[in-house]
Amino acid sequence: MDRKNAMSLEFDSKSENESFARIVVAAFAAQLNPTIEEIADIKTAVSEAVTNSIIHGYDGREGKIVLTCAIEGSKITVSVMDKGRGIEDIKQAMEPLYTTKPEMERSGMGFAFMEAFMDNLEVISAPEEGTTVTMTKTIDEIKLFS
Amino acid sequence: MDRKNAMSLEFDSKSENESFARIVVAAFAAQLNPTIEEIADIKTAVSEAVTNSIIHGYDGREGKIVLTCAIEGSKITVSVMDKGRGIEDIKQAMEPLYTTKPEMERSGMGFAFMEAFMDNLEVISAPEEGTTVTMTKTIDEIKLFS
Amino acid sequence: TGEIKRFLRDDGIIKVSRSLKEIAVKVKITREILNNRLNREPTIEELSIEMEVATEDIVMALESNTEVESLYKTIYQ
Ligand SMILES: Nc1ncnc2c1ncn2[C@@H]1O[C@H](COP(=O)(O)OP(=O)(O)O)[C@@H](O)[C@H]1O
Ligand SMILES: Nc1ncnc2c1ncn2[C@@H]1O[C@H](COP(=O)(O)OP(=O)(O)O)[C@@H](O)[C@H]1O
Ligand SMILES: [Mg+2]
Ligand SMILES: [Mg+2]
Repeated sequence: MDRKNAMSLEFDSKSENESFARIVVAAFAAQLNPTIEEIADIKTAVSEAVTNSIIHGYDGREGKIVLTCAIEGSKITVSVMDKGRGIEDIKQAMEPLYTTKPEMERSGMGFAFMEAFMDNLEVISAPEEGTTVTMTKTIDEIKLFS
Repeated sequence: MDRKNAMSLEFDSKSENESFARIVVAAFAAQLNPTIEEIADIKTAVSEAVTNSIIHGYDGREGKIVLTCAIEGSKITVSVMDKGRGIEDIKQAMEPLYTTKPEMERSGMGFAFMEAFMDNLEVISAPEEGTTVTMTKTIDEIKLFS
Repeated sequence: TGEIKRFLRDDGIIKVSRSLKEIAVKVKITREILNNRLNREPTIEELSIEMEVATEDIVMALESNTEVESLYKTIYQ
């Protein structure tokens, strides 16, 4: 397949947009004819990234989040960007169970989930500048021929 | 309700993105708790606008389409923008049955559908600059109290 | 990786959604039931509560339904 497609979505940092962002990614990924499980994986990873931008990046304040998706062949690249507070020590932040908001549910497992559900995860961040999380996943094509 | 929310989506002028744009708008509008019929109305109007940008605006060539949605109270405003060939005579283009591509299905009824399914329709266009179609619809709230 | 996923699913944190076609059929039926009960069109939230399916899955199912229907039309008209 030499399919190519791209989209970019900007939305307000509001908790009701977490579900919205999930559907947008699922609807875009649908072109790759994924299984329900593959869609669930991508949606989970996107939820974690968007929630992080809302609760850590902007800490409940107003701000814009940019979600981009690109399809190349059978690979989808999803990135979530905020211009929020940023992360000081990325390596530490990505450690399972590490969290700066221990009062929340599922604490400290967001990055671990993104890594588990996607093939690749990259985090770029700088304090007071913001954070960009980029994830890729290749959708299994064998099912097309089986 | 004093709800407020906004999004902006940019995507490639490709026919497979028509269905994608429909889902995005439906997912965003879902916050207003519409009926399935109201969702179907909005999706039909968006389909017509996006199809116009793809087949008339860019005439099958590559280009970017920008879809924006804004919610204010119980009103949703949807706009579809392209930087394609534009429209010379907007009044004439909006007349039912008028089409410059008579070989296509449902010819000349796109703008008529947008007007029928939404509360308000505004078209801004200039030759060689592009076209922006803005539509609004208020989602019935009476149902919430019955 | 496989293990963490399995753990989450077994735990019910991640529910694997039903097929969209299945939801689409259920929407059709539930819409009629609620229409009769309420004497008006149900809202998407009312459908979601009645069906115990997330509104986002209903939104996706509605689109898959139109695709099925339009495909049906092209083939059989
Ligand atoms: N977008 C972001 N902006 C600022 N800080 C972030 C962002 N995403 C993650 N972090 C930091 O990384 C930590 C770990 O994130 P995560 O693994 O998702 O766990 P949790 O969200 O449960 O704290 C967070 O507690 C936070 O300090
Ligand atoms: N985005 C656009 N860019 C350029 N021309 C457009 C655009 N949208 C509509 N038009 C013009 O307006 C006409 C009427 O549009 P419409 O009512 O949707 O009917 P149809 O698409 O069937 O031709 C089109 O035939 C075309 O000439
Ligand atoms: Mg997190
Ligand atoms: Mg048209």
